[in-house]
Order: sequence, then structure tokens, then C-alpha cells
Amino acid sequence: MKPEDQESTNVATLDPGPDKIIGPGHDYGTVTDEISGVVLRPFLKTPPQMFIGFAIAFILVNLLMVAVTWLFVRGVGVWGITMPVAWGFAIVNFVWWIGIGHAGTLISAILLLLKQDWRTSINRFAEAMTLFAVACAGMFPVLHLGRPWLAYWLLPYPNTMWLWPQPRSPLIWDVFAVSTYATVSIIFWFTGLIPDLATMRDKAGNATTRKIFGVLALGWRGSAKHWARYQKAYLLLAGLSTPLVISVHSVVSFDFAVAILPGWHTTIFPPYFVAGAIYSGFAMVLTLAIPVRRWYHLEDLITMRHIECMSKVMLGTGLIVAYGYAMEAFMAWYSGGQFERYAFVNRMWEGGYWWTYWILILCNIAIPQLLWSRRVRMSIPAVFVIALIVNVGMWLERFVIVVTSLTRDFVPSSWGTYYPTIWDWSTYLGTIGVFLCLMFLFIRGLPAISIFEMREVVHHNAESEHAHRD
Amino acid sequence: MAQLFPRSSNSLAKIIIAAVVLTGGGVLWAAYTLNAGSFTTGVDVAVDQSIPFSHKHHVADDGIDCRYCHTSVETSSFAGLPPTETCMSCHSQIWANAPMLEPVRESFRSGKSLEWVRVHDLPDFVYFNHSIHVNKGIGCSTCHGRVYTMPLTYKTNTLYMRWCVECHRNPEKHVRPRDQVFNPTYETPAPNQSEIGPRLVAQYKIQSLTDCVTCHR
Amino acid sequence: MLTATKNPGQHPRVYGLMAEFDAPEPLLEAARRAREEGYRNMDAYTPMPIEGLAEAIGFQTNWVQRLVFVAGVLGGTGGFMLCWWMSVVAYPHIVAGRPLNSWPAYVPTTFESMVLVACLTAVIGMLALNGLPQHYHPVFNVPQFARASRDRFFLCIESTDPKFSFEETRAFLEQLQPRGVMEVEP
Amino acid sequence: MTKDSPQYWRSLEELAQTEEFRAFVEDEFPNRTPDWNDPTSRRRFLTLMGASIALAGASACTVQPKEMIVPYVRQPEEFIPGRPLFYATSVSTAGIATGLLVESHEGRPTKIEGNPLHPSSLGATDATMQASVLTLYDPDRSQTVTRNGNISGWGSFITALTEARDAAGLKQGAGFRLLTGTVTSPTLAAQIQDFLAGFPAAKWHRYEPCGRHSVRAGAVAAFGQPFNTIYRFDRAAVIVSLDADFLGPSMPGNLRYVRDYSDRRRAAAENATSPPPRLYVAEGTPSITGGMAEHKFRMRTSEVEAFAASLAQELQSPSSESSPDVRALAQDLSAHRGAAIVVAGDHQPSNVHVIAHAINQMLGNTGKTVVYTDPVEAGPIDEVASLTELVNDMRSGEVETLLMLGGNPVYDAPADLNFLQELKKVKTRAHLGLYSNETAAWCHWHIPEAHYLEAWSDARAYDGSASIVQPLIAPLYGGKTPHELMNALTNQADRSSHDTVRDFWRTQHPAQDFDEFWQISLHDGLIAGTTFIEKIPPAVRPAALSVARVTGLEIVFRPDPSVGDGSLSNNAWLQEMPKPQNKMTWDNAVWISPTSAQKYGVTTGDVIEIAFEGRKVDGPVWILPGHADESLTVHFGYGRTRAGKVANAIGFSAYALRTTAAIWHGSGAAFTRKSSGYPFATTQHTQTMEERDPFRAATFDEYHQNPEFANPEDKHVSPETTLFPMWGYEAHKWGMSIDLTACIGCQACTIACQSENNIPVVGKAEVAKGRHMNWLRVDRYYEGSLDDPQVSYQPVPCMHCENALCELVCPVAATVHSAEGLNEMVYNRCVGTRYCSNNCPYKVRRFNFFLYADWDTQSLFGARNPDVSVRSRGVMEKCSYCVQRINTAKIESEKQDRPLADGEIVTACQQVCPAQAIVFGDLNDPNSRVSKLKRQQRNYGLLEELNSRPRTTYLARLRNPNPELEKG
Repeated sequence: MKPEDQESTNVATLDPGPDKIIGPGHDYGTVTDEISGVVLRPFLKTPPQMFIGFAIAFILVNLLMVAVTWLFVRGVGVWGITMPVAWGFAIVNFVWWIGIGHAGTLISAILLLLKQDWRTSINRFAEAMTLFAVACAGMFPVLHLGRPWLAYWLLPYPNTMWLWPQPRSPLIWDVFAVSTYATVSIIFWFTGLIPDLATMRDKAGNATTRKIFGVLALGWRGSAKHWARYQKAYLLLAGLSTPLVISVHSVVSFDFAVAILPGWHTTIFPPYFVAGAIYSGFAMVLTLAIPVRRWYHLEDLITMRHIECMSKVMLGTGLIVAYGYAMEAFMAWYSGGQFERYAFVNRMWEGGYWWTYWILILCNIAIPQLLWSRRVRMSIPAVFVIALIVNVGMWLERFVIVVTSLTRDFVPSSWGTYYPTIWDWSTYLGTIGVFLCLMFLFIRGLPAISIFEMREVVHHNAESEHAHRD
Repeated sequence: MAQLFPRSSNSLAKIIIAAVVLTGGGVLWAAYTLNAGSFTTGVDVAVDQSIPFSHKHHVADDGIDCRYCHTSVETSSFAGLPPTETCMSCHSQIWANAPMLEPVRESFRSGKSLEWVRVHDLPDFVYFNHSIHVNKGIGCSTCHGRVYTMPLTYKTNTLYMRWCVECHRNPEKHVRPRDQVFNPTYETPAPNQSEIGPRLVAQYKIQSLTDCVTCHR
Repeated sequence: MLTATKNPGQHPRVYGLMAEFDAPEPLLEAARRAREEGYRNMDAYTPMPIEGLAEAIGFQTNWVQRLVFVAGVLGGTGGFMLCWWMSVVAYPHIVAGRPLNSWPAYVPTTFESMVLVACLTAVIGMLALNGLPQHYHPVFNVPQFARASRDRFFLCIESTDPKFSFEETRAFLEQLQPRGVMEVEP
Repeated sequence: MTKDSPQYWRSLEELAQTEEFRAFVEDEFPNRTPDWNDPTSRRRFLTLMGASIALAGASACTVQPKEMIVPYVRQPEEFIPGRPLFYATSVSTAGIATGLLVESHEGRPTKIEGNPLHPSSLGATDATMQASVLTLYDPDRSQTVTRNGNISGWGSFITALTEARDAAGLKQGAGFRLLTGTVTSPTLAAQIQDFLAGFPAAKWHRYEPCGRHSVRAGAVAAFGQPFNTIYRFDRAAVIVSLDADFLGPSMPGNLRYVRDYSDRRRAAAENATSPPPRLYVAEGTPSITGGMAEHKFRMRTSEVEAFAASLAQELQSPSSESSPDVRALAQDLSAHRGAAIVVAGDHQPSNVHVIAHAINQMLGNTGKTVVYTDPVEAGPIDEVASLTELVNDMRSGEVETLLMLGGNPVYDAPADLNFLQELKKVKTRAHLGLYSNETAAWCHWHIPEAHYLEAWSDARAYDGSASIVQPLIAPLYGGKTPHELMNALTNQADRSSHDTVRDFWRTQHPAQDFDEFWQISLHDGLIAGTTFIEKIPPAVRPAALSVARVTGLEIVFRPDPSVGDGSLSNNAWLQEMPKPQNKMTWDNAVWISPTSAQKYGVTTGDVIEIAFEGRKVDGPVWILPGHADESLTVHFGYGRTRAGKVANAIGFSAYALRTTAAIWHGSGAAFTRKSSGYPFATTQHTQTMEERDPFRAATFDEYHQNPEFANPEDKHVSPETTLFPMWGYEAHKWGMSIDLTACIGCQACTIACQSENNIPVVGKAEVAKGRHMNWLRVDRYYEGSLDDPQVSYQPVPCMHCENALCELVCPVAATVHSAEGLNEMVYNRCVGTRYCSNNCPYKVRRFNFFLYADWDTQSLFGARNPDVSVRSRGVMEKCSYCVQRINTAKIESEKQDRPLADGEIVTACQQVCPAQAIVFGDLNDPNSRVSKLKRQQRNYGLLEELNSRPRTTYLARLRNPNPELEKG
């Protein structure tokens, strides 16, 4: 490090409060140093919480390994699924994870188009979250197959049977949607990283680190022409990702909406799934951002402003979701369809799982209303707890849709029930482990906040102050 | 700052990118050719049998009809493999004590069956019926190739579903007159295939069945 | 540097001359001035995108969006054709009493393939047009350039510029009050 | 349902607002312990017993493993490899024969079918017969002669037997005893007579645990001699069943009875001219017959006698004080003199039979709807007395040698005889049996018996027709037949049973043309002209009516609905067959009525200790609507200890409570609740139709007023509902019609399907999770009052919808439509997303959650149908309309260049159905049976309102209740 870095790094990391998106006294250098410092600090300077957190996550990963091995040895029967409930936790988790992923793309794409300056200090982080969530989600459609070793049959490729996928099936739409989503998220995330990788390259202490970052940075040198193309490409990615992110969860919702099963067969699903996805996504961003900013003293970069904005988005999307529930129930009653009506009677009090529905209403609709109060939005612990609750609620929502609807459909004689087994739980917890592991590694190994965009923020602040002065 | 990488790294980077793309494609191509090759399909690979039975000798030289040994080909799904009796009906007179035929005599004495390795072995979830194909004017050689030229028998077609479907879709390309079905030297498509094909399809009421349950149940 | 040796009569030793600035505004100013002076082959290096800088150094057309549009169209058509071909040509099946070409069901696939191809083109196109990866570049020879990715702003007039002359250009750069003017080793 | 539909109740507890109700609403499916991959699962064993040919591979595009072809050395003449052969034979249940046609592939019997030429079958079979092919290959069958449990040989047994016989011979055979079941085999009877002729002091005892003891006694009491009664339901307009389950498997001739009865019902429904026969049933334990009744009089089993008496009374002298039921019944009967039948139940005491005979004579039914013949069995005697005598003699040490031809008295003799204890006193004990069972364990000698598919023999059908039993395969385990043992006793040990049977019939048919006669008999499976001629019995002697008021809790003993008397318990198909009454598998239970259950404070799943006549047995309770109050029903066939890997230690043994005095029921039982939460494995949890109407029915009159009752407006879907054009199916258009008027819910179709399609068995733990695999299930719904509900049965196979919802969602096109409109399920393409099942509104798809098919047990491969793939783990499967049969028929017709005839393709379920309720055929042929049926106004499709356009449709049920009783 050079001397001027030395003095510049000790800018007080104070939370500037709810109307600022960056702490006082920051210039191009200090933001750079503070963010890169998180990565470049010596290994042992890593906050202990990181080690503990990683350890726990890693144990869960091993649990997943065991669960999956057993699953492959014995067959999907080790799960609680049965007839008529042929889809269980696997699909619930799949939808849940995909949903969580959506916040990342939303923040980086939609908020970019909407020119929301507060997105900058969380978008990188949220995009990473998207990636890892999609990775977790992606596992389930394969794991849940009766014959997972034939999963590649869902891809169109010329084969000795001259057979092809059946493109009318929503599952094929899923294949295209999810793989596209994963690919786009990766390149979007990496594109965003390139200039910062260059920064890391130039700031890294030892030679190997420099070389590694150097290779990844592709030789970025911040040329004005490059920036011009770069920004254009980034804007286009954002523009394409926006409809993509909406399409992905719509397609996921088609898995249900296209089916005739009462409780699935609902036209309102696409919008309300997308809203739900963003809802849960923001909840997850908060769940992760709040501890991290604390551990790494990033309060001056992830400020109360960010927390509050995200709380507001949660509140908003939460209300859309609430409307979704209401409409679902209303249409069931209004349509007068016998089966449709019963599906909701069953969901709400007749069936064995009525309680899940009410807990979900509590988690997703009742409690988040607290966010109307500014005091609650201003209280970190409150927001954190509410975020956690919403995560649970959104998981339950998918459980209610997938499982409860399946337990009782058309012909009473074949109504059944579903009990998750220990292997269902292990697989679910395991993926949470995978998610956290990757998250911890990312935070430690790559700039978790977009440095160059923070420099822009500094620049704009400077300009606006300039404007104020005269 | 000092350069992190030598000048060459630029060209190196481009080379690597090219290499990755090429190998990717190469691997795919290799996979496909391998899968189509005789290693996996077994096409043109002579199969070792306990007795080096030669169709060439029996069909080409002796002119024995297919049905002499494969008796049930016209009546049953299974073409049938000759019982030891059938072999002995001739070989009790000719080559009566050729050492090569000892297993046959042994089996006849002991009553213990001869064991042959299947050459044309369909997966067990495929239900193929010889009789209907033969009755509809699909000849032996259409699928089994020039058996009369084979000292040791091997298959000349992959028997992949793709191959079956090709004929099930266009039977007119492979049908032959019923009287030619057991003619080992008859080749399809015949020179006048385009003319006789459609006629025979109509005459024999051949349907092009591509339903799954035609073969899978 | 090959580019340097291509034009004889130019100063062969250097890739160009580089001026270092503290803030974007002076750099922007400098770029405009340089252009007015008639310099064409120059480039500016900044730790973040600066509005108007590219134009200032005379960067006009941006091909990225054109590429992406074409790619998107191709991707979309490809996606739909794939579905249509699979279910109408390759192996027609009667599925759920639907006609072979039940196009409404192909819309999601069509859209997704459109996005996929377009996005890949956007990034790969951008990198290609930028000539990346390019791990070696003369500008890295300048020691101060390490801060181009932190908090310093650079303007580099390349020796390939017809108007480039070591002394005059240096003099010209000096008068823009940069933090300093450095030679860029080829 | 229609407006005037009866009240519904979703669960027993709901009506009785008890505490259990809470628990029940929370979890409708009680006693399901969440378990992870149950290590104790019986499936381990089941893989030994379950289904299916281990050939069909799973994934595609792999290098094929080397496979051998092994041709014959000398090929049999008639035999063409790859083509099945059919042989006529017959199977005996409790001694009474039913004719069969058995399909054989490469010399191994694979599928049982009924013999259309045989009077007691007419092509039909029941579930037990269907499953008997699995017993043939059961690896648990006894496989060698044992002496004191050690492997021995046939030869040394002959020596031992002859010694014993000769020892007895010195005393005219005294001390030598023979124990058999009911014997109808003319040959065996003759052999035994020969033997007894030589050894006059030797004795022949007979005991059939679920034999027709009281029927015999009743006939003797009524006529002085044991006449055999045959009912002609094809001639009956009014039927009164006095606890007679003549449609159920326990009554000889039931298949024929079902056919005659349902023929009339179908005829009535199809031409809608004369009303269908009206059935009244008085019973305590719900039976299949009770389910078909227009009017069911629910009463304790022991009260039937009194009911019968009062009916007889009312018929003689109508009086105003007899109950309205009886009066209406009497009126109806007298209105149909000569066209009515009163059937007394096999399990009712002799008095009831006497009364029934009397009424039938009184009404002039005798000779018309009720005919009498000589007894079917050889030398009919009171078997209970016969066994008692044997036991007494054993006690007094008179028995030196006991030779048991089949049977399992140690397990199934009445408990008060202490059979085992006395058996130990016998010097030489020998047992011939399919299994080395509880009895064999206590015998010095055990000889493996030849399964009927391995044996030569003969037997008489319910009407006396002598039927040939001929083997389809050489004994797998060197089994012997009773004939061979009898030969051994008469010093002809080397005489084969084939010669024995053949020679016996030569004596019966000494003509020149015997060989021809014999060939014909073998081909037809029965011997022409042996059907008994009708006899005119003397006037009935009035019964000594001893109608003592029954007091205390009643206990009723019945053969189990699926495994019968227990001799076939080790058959996994039967174990996993849902019992018609309560859809329970893998267990027997104590049935009790809801009211009594509440009174005694027990609920389904409670384990109770029943005490009767000083003996105690623990069993789990099952609350069964329609059961008589103050009465418990327990079933035989469970609680086996040496049945085999499948049946050992499941359920409890009801024989342990049975006494000679209370052979079918007795009063004075008591019970105490011991524990609760016994996990049952049932295949149907919801008992009612939940305001939906999958099952549609009307009375005959309603049908006349509103012929469209089965197709109400709100179910109607116009073709314009969809924008898509319909597919035309030119060549063929397969479809199925199921007549709910005929269906009796016997489950034979389920097992036939299992046998035909290599359907695996999954075991109790998996069934409890809802993972049973039956392609064709029979739904059972209750309507009306909780105590005495109307029961409806509905077989549900795949509907082969034209707009198949399952196909739309399959990502790999593993389920698509064929050009003939079959909903194809391609196992080898399936990757197992299970989406199709989620989207199937009928839930007829079954999934291999584990590797259910048995790939290990060689002996079971023999039972499998080589024309159907065996499904591997992780693939979906379902009814295929027996596409293998369709293809075979099509190929044959194509080869002969002729069109397919209607009825040429018969699905397994259609073939087996005794009621002929299932009809399959081509809908493009306007004259095909199925097209005609589908043109009926009663025809409706399940969930048609979803526009799934099911190819399987139902004919609504017609009932013919008595208006008199309807009012009341």
C-alpha cells in the first residue's frame, strides 16, 4: 500500500442516517480502500463471525451430500412424496430459491433503469445472492426426478432415439427460463465485476493475488472508449434482464397455473408469483446485508437509507402478494366452481394443513404491516426479524400451494396426505448451507460492493455540492 | 506500475479462448462419432460363438432357406433358433465327426442345450415381432444385411430406435414382394423401388406405425 | 510497439504521452482542448465512467446495440423454430389433443432464447469490440497508472497520432496543469 | 348429487361429536407414523414376493450386456417359441372346483383365466384364483420331504408309511386315520374307498375350516338327506338373502351366481323394460352381497334366525304385529311365487337353512329358481363332528398313524379341541401340504404337495360337473398329489396320478372311444354328462325352532375377504388387495359398528383384547359402518406363524377364539381396550363423495321419469369448449364401458390386472404412505346414514382421455396419444417428474418410488407376463388398456388379412369380471358392444366437465327398491 492510502483509509465509518446513501468524508480513494479492504485484509483479520458462520454452513453442505447420496442410492421414495402428493419439498424449495434470486436481478436491472442511486451499494451483493440462490434452486428439478441420471433428456439434442423434448410442457419452459436466467445472471454479475477486479489487481499486496485478479480483470484499463461500450452493454443487459426476471417467475408459476389442479389452476399466478419473488428476495437481501455491514463496519456504505428503501419495497411487494391471496380466494368463491371452492375451504380450515395457511398469512401479510411505521423501519433488529419472518412466510406460501392443493383434488377416493421425512429436511437445510457457504466465500474473496459505481456516487455528490455552492 | 503480464499474454489469451471453443466442439463431435461407431453399436463386429457357425457356408454354399432353421419367423414374434436336432439332421451324416461340431453332438447326447450369443439384441423394453414384418413384405436382409456373406454373423445395422423409426415412417422405401422376403440376395431399396414401393404398401395394407406402443409396452 | 514503428518520422520510442489529473472535470477539459488542438489518436483512462468523456476524445459510433438487436431477433426465431420443428417435423406426437403446431405454448421458449442469445452477444460483443482480454498494454508501464483504477484520471495522446510530436505534445499537455506528464513506454 | 340426496358425513367421528373428531379433522388419516424409509419395512420380504419380469431395462443408449439364446435340443411338436398356449384345468376352493384356462409361455403358466365352457366359471374367476399363479412360484413353498424337520426322501417316507399301514393292517387298520378336507374328487374318493375296503377299521376324517357345515346339516334336517342346493338367479325377480353372501367368494358357485344375477340386472338396465331383480339382505357383517342389496336389514348375525322364522310365519299367516319390513318382504315374495329365491347363508345355523328350504317350497320356488341335486362332495358328513371324533380318539390314544392330506388343523381347528395337544399323542404323523405350515411343524413327516398347476386330478363343481385338473408344468419342488399318497397306501407307489385319474375315468366311460372322450374332456376341462341331474326333495320337515334370545356381545367368525381361511395367506397379491368392505390391506381387524364403538369407547386403531369362552386374543379395531351393533366380526387367515415370509406374524388368528359350539358365531364375548394407534394400511381414506358425484345412481322408476339423470346440464361440455380442432381417430378408437349396475366390487379385476401387467407389490409400509401400485382400483363410497349406509363400488382404471391432461405436462413426451386414442405410457422414456400424476384428475397413475419390482427372486420371474415390461425405479406407470393384447390381436388379424372382430380383444379386467361389468372395444364400429353401451342414456364420463373427454365411461347404476319400504 502507498502512504496516501494509509491516511485515507481511516475515515470514520459512521452511518450518515436515513437520507444519505454514503457516509461523510468519502472521496474516490476512501470508498475504494474501504471496500477493497474487506477483501485484501489479512486472512486472520476476517471477523470471527465469518468463520463461525462458514463452519455451520459447511456442516449443512455435508448434510446435503449425505442426503443426496441416500436419495440416489434408494430413490425419491426416501422423501415423503406419495400419491396423490407427488411433489413435495423439492418443488417448494425450488420455487422458494428461485424467488429469492429475483431480488438481485431486480436491484441491479430494474433499479438501474429507474436510476435509483441507492441500489449501488447493494447491487453487487444482491447479484451474488441471485447466483447462489439460482444454483440452489437449480439442484431441485434434477434431484426430484425419479431417474435423475436421465435429466439431460429434457434438453433438445439429437439422439439415437430421435426423440425430443415436448415443448408444450411448462417443465421445458422451466429448463429454458432457468438456464437462461442463470447464464444471464452470471454474465451480468461478472460484467459488473470487471472494473473492480482491475482495482483489486492494482491494489492487491502480493504478486499471486495481483496475478489472479489480473487474469480475471481481462486487462481492464478504464479507457473512455471501453467505458462507453461497457455502459451500453450494461444498460442493454439491464434492459433484457428486466423482462427476463419477470418471465422467469411467471414461467415457474405456469408449472402450477397450466395444470388443472384446483388451487393451481389460477390466472393470477404470474404477477403474484413475481411480486412474491421480489418480496422474498428483498427479505433475503436484508437478512444477509444487516449482519455483514455490521461485521465489516460498512454502515457508511450500506446506510439506513438502504435499509429503509428495502423495507419499503418489501412492504409494497408484500401488499401485492396480499392482494394476490385475496384475489385467489375471491375468484375461487366468485367462479362458483365446486372444486375450486373446495380447494380453498380445504386450504383454510378443512384439510390437515389449514394451520400452514394461517401462519403464512401471519408471516406474509400481518406482521410486515409493522413496516408502515418509520420507527420500525429505522430499527435494525426489527427489520431483520421481519425479514426472517417473511422468508419463512414465503416458503410456507409455496408449501400451501404445492402440497395442500395436491392432497385433495377431484376424486375424493384418492385424497391423501404428505409427511416430510428427515431426508426432505436435510436436503432443504443442505441447500441453505450451500447458499451461505458461497455467500461467505464471495464476501471474503470479491468486492461485495461495486467500487466503481460508488466512485460515481461520490462524483455525483461532489457535483451536487458544487451546484449548491453557487 | 510494472506490467503484470508479458506482451505475449495478449496473444496467449486469444489462443486459449480459441482452444477452449475448439476442444468443446471437438469433444462433442468425438462423443457423437464414438456413439455411432461400432464400439457402442456393435455393427460389423463378428460375435464369437461356441461353434463358429457360418451363414455364408449354409446359405450361400448349401442354399438352405432361412426358415429351415428359423422356423417360427412367419408365425411368431421370435424367429426361432434351431434345436440341436435340426443341426444333427444333417450333421449325423455329413461332417459326422468333425471336431468342430463336437459341441453339437455333445448337446445332442447329453440333452444339454447349445448356447448362442445374441447378435441382434434389442433392449428388453422393445417388443419386436418377426411374423408381422415378414408377412408385410419386409425381408430378412433389410435388417440383417447380407447374412449369406458372413462366415461369422455380425449385425449390419445399429438397431437404434432412430433406425427403426426411419423405416416405420417410409415403409415404401424398404418393402419388397412377399415372394422375395426370404431371398437373401435381394437388396432394398430395389432399382425399381420408387415404382413397386407405393404399390406394395397399398397392396399389403402397410401402415406406418410410429406410435410408442407399437414397440413399447 | 508495432503501431509506433508503422509511421516513420514519429518519435519511435514511446507509445504516447500521458497526463495525470486529480478529478474528472480537468480531464474532460483537457480532452476537449486536445481535440481542438487537432489530436485524434488519444484515449482517457478513468476509475469510473465519466459522462461525455468518450465523445470528448472523439468516440462516435457504438456497435453494441446493433449487434444485440440482431442477436435477439435470431435467438427468438431460433427458439420458436426449435419448438415447431421438434413437435411438427422431428417426431410428431398427439399430445393432449392439441394440434401439432400449438404455437401459444412455444411463446415462453421463444422469449427465453431471445434473451439468452441477446445477453451473451451484449457481453461478448462488448469485450470483443474493446479488444479484451488484453493483459499487456503499454499504459501499464506508467507507474502512476496504478491509481487509474482508484482515484486518478489520465489522458494519453498516442504517438500514432499524425500531429504527435514528442516535444510539442508534452508542452501542450504541460499547459493543462496536470499533476504530471509521463512518457508511456511502448 | 341430486337434491333429494341423502345426508353426508365425512368421518365417523363427525356424526358422533366426540373428542376424536378434533384429532380427525386435523389429520384425516389416522395412525400414519411419519417414517423415513422404514427399515422394518416388509418390502424387503416383498421383493421376494412381489411382481414382475426383471427384463425391461431402464435407461436408453447404453452398450447392451451380452445376452444368450438357448434353443431346445429337441423341440416339442405343438410348441412355437414366442407364442403362448392355453390349457384347460380347474382349481378347487374348499374342495369345490372351478374351471380355468391357463396361459402358458414357454412352458410356464403365467396367467389364470376362467374357462368359458365351465358352468361354474363361464370365463370368470375371482381374485384368489387369479393370485394362485403366484403361489405356484412362491419360494416359500415346502421343497422337500422332511422327517422330524430334516431333509429326507420320498422313498423312505413310503417305507415308513407302509410299515405304519401294515402295523395297523394287523388290526383291520384300526389306529390308522386319514384326515382330508372336503373331497369332491371322484378319483380320490374311489381311492380312499378302495383303501378303506382293505382296512375296514381305519377311519377317514374330514375337516374343512370354512366348509359348508351348517348347509349340510340344514339339508339333512330338512330332507333327511344331504341334498345340494343350487340357485338359479337368472330366473329370480325377488331375492332374499338370510346372511347369504352368494356374490362373495366364500359360497360355492358364486361366480356363476354373480353372472346370472348381473345378467338380469344388465338386461333390465339396458332394455329398461322389466325392473332389475330386487335383493333383500338380512346380515350382521357387511358383505359384498349386502352392498348390492336394494334393502338391507341390519341385524346381529344371531338374530337372522329369528328374522327368518318371523318371515316364514308372516308368509303362512300374515299378521299385523309383525314388523313392516317383514310384512313388505312377505308381500313381495308372495307376489313373485316361483320367481323368488330365499338363500340361507353358509354361515347360518342349520335352522335358518331349514326355514329357507321351507319358504322356497311354500312359494313353489323349488325346481324353478331353487333346484336340488345329490351332494357334490364324496360321502358328506358332519365335518366338525368328524374332527371332534378324531381328536377324542387321539386323546384316548387310539390313533397310531395320522395321515393328513393337505389342511392345517393345528392352525385352523376349533380352539376348544386343543388339536395340537392331542396330536402329539399320535405315534406316526404325516402331512402333505403346499407349505411346511404350523401342522407340518408337528408332524414326523412332511411331504411337499403339488400345486394344482403341477398336478393331475379331478374335482366336482358346485353343480356336480366333474372337472379335470391337468398340470401345466412339472412339479417345481417335486410335489406329490393325494392320489400318489393313496396309491402308496394301496401298494402302487409308482403309479402316477395321471394314470390314476385317467384309469378311474376309463372305468366310468368304458366305451371304445375313450381316448377321444378323454381328449375332449381335457380340452374342455370338464367331463361331459357329469353334471348332476335335479332331484325333487321330500317336503321339508318343520324346524325345531329354538329361538333363544341372544344376550351379551356377539362375536362372528368369517373367512377373510382377501385371504379366506388362511391357506393362501402367503400370497402378496392377496395381502395387498384392498378388502372390498374397508379398503384395508395387509391386516385383519375386529369389525365393530359405529354405535357400539362409541358405546364401548373404542375407535379405529385401538387394540383390544377379546375374551370368548375363556380364550383371549388381541386385535385392532376397525369401525365399519353398516355393521350390526353389539357384535364383533373377526376374520380368519391371519396370525400365521409358519405361512412364509409374507404372511408370518401379521394380523391375529381368529381361530384361536373359535369353538365347535360357536363355529360361525357365538354370544358372550367381551373385550378390553389395551392400546391405540395401530397403523393400518388402507388405500382409500375418504369414505364419502364429498358432495361430488363420481358415482351416479337412480332407482328404476326415477330412470324412467328422467332418463338423462346421469348427465345433468352442469356436467355437459359442448365440443366448442376448446378452440383446438378435435383429432380424428380413423383406424380404431378404443374405448371402455363400465356398468355400475353390474359391478359388485369384488376386486377380481384388480388382481387380474396385477397378474397380467406385472404390477409390483409394495408392502404395508408403502401402502400406508399411499404408494400402492394397483392400476385398476375399486373406489368404495358411503351414502346415507352412518349406521346403515348405502355402499357404492366404482372401478377406476385409466380413462384414456382424448384431451389427456397428463400428456400436456410431460417434458419428455413419455406419455402421448396413439393414433388409436390410447394414452400411451412409455416407461423407458419416463424420467419421473411425476407432473403427469399431479395433473391427472382421476389419480390413476402409479409411481415407482423405489425399485418395487423384484429383480432378485428367480423363482418369481416365472409368474411374469413376458409381453409387458417390468418397470424400474423412478418411472410412472398406469393402465394401458392391456395394449399387449391389442397388439397381439391386431398382428394376428393383419397376418390373416381380415378386420378385427368385436370382442376379439379382451382386457384382463374385462375377461375376469364375473358380472361382465367391463366392456372394451372399438368406438369406430357402431355395432360393437361398447359403442352400443355408450349410446345408452345411463352413460356418463367421470369429471366430463373438465373436457378431458374420457374414453372410459360409466353406466350409471339402477336400483329397484321396494316402494313400500322406501316410504318407511
